[in-house]
Amino acid sequence: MQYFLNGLPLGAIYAIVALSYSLIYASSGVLNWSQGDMVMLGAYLGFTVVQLLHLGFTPALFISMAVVAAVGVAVQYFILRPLRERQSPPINVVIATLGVAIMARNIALAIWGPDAQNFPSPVSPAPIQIGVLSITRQDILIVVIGILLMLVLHLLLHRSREGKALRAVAQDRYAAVLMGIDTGRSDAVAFATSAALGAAAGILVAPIFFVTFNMGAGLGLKGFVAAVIGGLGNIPGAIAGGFFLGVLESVTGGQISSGYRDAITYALLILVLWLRPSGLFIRKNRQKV
Amino acid sequence: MSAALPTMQVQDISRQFGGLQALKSVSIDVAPCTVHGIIGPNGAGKTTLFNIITGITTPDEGQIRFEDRVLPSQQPHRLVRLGVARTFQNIRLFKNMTVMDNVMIGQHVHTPTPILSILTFGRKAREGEEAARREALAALTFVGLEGKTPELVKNLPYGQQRLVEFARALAAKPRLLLLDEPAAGMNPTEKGHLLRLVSLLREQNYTVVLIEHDMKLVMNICDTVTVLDHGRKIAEGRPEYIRSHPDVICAYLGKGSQRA
Amino acid sequence: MKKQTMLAVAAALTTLLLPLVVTNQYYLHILNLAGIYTLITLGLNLLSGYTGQVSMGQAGYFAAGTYVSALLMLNSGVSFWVAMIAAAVFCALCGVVIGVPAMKLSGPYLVLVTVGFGEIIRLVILNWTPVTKGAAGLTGIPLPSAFGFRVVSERDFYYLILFFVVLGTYVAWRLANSKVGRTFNALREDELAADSMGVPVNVYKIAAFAISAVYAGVAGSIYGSFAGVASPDNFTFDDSVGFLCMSVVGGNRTIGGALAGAFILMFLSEALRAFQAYRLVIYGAILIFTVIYMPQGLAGLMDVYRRRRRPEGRP
Amino acid sequence: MNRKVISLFFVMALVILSALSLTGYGSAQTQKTIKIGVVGPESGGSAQLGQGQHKAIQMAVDEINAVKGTGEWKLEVFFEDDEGNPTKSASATNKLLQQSEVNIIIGAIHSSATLADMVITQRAGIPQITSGSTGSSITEQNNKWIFRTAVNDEFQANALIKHAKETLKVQKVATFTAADDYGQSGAKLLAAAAQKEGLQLSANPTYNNGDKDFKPQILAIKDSGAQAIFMWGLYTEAALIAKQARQLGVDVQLYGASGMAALKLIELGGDAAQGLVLTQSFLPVSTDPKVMEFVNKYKAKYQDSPIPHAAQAYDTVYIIADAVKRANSVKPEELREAIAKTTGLKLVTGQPKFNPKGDDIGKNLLITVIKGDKFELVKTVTGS
Repeated sequence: MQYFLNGLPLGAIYAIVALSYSLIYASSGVLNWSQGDMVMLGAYLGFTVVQLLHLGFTPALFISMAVVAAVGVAVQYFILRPLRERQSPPINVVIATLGVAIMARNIALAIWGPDAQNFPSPVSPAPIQIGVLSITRQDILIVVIGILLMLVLHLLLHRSREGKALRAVAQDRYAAVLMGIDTGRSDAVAFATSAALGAAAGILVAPIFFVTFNMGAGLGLKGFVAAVIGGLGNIPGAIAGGFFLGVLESVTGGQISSGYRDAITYALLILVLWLRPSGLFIRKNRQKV
Repeated sequence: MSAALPTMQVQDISRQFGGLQALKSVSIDVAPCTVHGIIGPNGAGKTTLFNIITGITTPDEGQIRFEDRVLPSQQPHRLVRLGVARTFQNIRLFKNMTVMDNVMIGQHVHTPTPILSILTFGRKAREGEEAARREALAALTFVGLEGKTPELVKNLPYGQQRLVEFARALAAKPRLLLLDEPAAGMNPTEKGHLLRLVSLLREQNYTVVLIEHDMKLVMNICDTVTVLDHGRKIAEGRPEYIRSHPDVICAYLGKGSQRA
Repeated sequence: MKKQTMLAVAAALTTLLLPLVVTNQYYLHILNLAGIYTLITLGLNLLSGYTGQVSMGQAGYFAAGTYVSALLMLNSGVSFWVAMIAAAVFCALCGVVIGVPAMKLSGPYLVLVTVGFGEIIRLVILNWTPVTKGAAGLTGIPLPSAFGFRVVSERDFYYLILFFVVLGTYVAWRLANSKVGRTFNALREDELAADSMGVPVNVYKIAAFAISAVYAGVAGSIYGSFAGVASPDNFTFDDSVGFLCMSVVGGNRTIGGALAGAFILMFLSEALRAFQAYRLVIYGAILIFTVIYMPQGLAGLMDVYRRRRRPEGRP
Repeated sequence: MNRKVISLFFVMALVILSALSLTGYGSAQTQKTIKIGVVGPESGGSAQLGQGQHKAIQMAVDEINAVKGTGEWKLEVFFEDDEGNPTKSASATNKLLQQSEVNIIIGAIHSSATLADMVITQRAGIPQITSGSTGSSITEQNNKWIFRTAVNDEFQANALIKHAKETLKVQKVATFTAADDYGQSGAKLLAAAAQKEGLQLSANPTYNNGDKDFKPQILAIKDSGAQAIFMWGLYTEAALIAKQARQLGVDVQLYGASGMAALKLIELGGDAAQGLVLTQSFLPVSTDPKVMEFVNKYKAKYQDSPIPHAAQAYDTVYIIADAVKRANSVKPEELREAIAKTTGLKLVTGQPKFNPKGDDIGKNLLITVIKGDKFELVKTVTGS
């Protein structure tokens, strides 16, 4: 049971990154491999704001979300828009986002150096004992804020005008254009939201995982895996996929063998995909002839 | 109906999608070397029937017999070996490949794939390719596109793409040709061209089954016509008989128009 | 056509005599490495370029090739050539095993399966210490011997690798320009249409995986002897990403693209060493630039150039 | 079609760029100089080790040249990044040997990279010293060109286990090591030492470098009833393990080795790292004047406290300087002989002395404990 509890905070982070993957994939069909590095940028920016400007946790959260959102929009505008105009094959788009990831990682290395940076936790690190189980306030904070972000995203998608445009584009890009929706704008909104989400994840995870220039790599890959489990492009699926992966890793890591943890996770995933080829949480989408 | 054994028999096919009864115990016999049209208002179940015949969709009940053998379902690639080729309602060509390559794919089942001979410039491989190229060129000449062989399919106008798909199906040397709305999107001259092509096919002992909305075309091309409405067969016979058949008119023009 | 053949003969001569002129070990080492990577991109082009099945796990086959042949040579004293064949067969089997899910999966879902495969192989090598010596890796991998003399120096390896690159390119070129290549392309363009035209889609999909796995496996067994050592650090997810970049930047829908991609990116990452700290930043930027402005890749650029000069093109 | 022109121009630039810089810049052999090539991970996962080594070597070279420490020999140093990848490391070593025509190689950090480099240096007949790789297989290749100034893992494992047995009187211990060459060799040595001392090894989970969540493994160790946890990896993961163990209420004694001995461990670990016992060859806060001088100079120059890899790399340059002075030549064989006979040098991490296999057995070993914001000396175990 403790392993389950322990998997939740990590699961929340995977869920947020998976959310960003699915949001971008749904709205613009792009597999954004630099998503993990947006998390890293968010963490570093939050660290800089707290360390240099001595501001509190919440201003750091908002400033870094804003800045990373801007980076997301810039990436979309300067790299992904030309790719769309040239109708380049999807594999080119994947390589382009990988290029962005490589650049982001090494620019961060050049700016903030190779050492891990500590990030003051907004809540006291003392664990809370519930019977035999223990969980820290920071973990609870992560899960709570994580779910909060997901709710905000849900509201944004379903209530606001931008959100509706985004979902329309996700359903059928061509029809959306006919209805006069500016897909350029909706792509920018999608990238900005997912980048901001990434930044929030970064700041949430920084106090307990520290900030290193290559933390994006691991998170980027695990986020992709979680998004695929949940069924790529499916927002609630991404959340479920994230928590599923977090708990799965915690249980296999602890109970079975830490060395083969990832191997077991991948083997299980391949089996899941064999049984349900479009992810755990989606009906098989039928192919129209 | 000629007394000879029908080339293809649709036997008591039914298929339901959720609440919708797409097809209800439909049976059709297609006589050899004839052009058999299947018509009906939108949503009558024509395309579903077509997908069942070509093995893409599995029927709830019934089966398809072709030359006295039951056609397998869910394995479209085995149909061509048995002599059944098809075209698609919305064109499914290999866009980034040349016209010649597209049509040569039709020849896939009729030519060997001698890996060793391919690697060593062997005779078997060369001859296989030349035979495939010859057949493809013949099919393209038949539809009148022999000059366009090196063009990329995506650069061709819509009508010509239709003809490439037609040629590809022909290249598969089928005994039964299934055409899914071949005249869709064609202008009158192209339709005339299609009319001539299909009648030529009939003379070369092909059996053709086609789904079409263009009544004028159907009436001119088809030897027999089956009419579907709401998944049921409501009429079948020679075009003249169908044109004046009360149920057909009523299905197409709605209830209140009982013309004498 | 005469100018064409003259050019080809000249190119062949220079590649053959090059190591006699260029004695600098560093250049030869880089050329040899680029040659080994070419074998991988050749297989990858057939797989993700032709059949459109993107794989981000080629490092898994590369690792399997290295370890199977190295362990066979080290433990049971088998000759290099027998070990290579065994490695190729093992990789072919791995290719088929990974090809099976590919029958039902495509796009990102298939990518995940290939990523999973690459990670599983690396983690098995890392943790199965009694056999693979884990992270310490294998050392003293024997050198191959060919026709009686031992392949030792960079120059000897140059000719061994040249032989395999020429053979690999020839086989890939023959397959690509035959019925097999045409069918692979058809699979990429429209799987359902190919299926309806009688193409046994699943057989071809799995064959493509097996072929690309054999290419990477052979490359792996050469790499083992060439480097003399092998460890899990060589075969990470980043390496698979690197191979995919070479394949796409080179132009993954052409055989020439495999050669172009491997050599250009290899030279690029070495040449950028001069920029020390900003090396990888520039590398990332160049990757982005090439995929945007040269969608068909470097080799694709040649096609576009050639096609514009002779519009009617070859049938 | 200007876009096509740009692309063609871009390709040409690419080719010229690659050819241009491959020609390298071998400087002419004017005044007597010894060229040192340094290979290490300046990017990638263990960038802080590579860059720490880079800074310390640069500082040592500048110092020696300034004070003409090696008579009329001038030191020249060339750095190449290997991203911690063995294939790139071999290419970097080759470049240093061929393009910069170096006389000796320092590097690499990852044992797998060092092994790959040794194949190249052995074939070229050039001495190589690694100040970062502790994998045991490195000095077992009967390769006379390799020397190692990194502290010996075996001494550390034995010292730590003995300390746990004698001072803490524990019976059940667990190892929690990195799944890389450093961690796996540590795990093996710890297990052997524990068996020799009659301690029961109740659990031995591992973790991947770059992992962030260690609670599952810590819980497994807690369930196994271990009374002490021996860690073997780098400071980032070690600090995380200490914090997460404290969060899970697991407060058994934590042990560590020289790989994680850096002030950053204390800074990141916070109060969870208090009381952590670890062995190291170099104590930033030691009273030894040579060490204090090194630490102050390093802090002055780089505003950062040095990590053990930096100290060992710093000493390696001094060993080379001393050797080239004694050999008074850069011929590989003579340089190798001079290094092998190194004695009587009093350096930051001890008095280097190489055994025939190339291991530096002159290192002294300090058992230290974290108190407040620095390491405190518990016991000094001199090299056997």
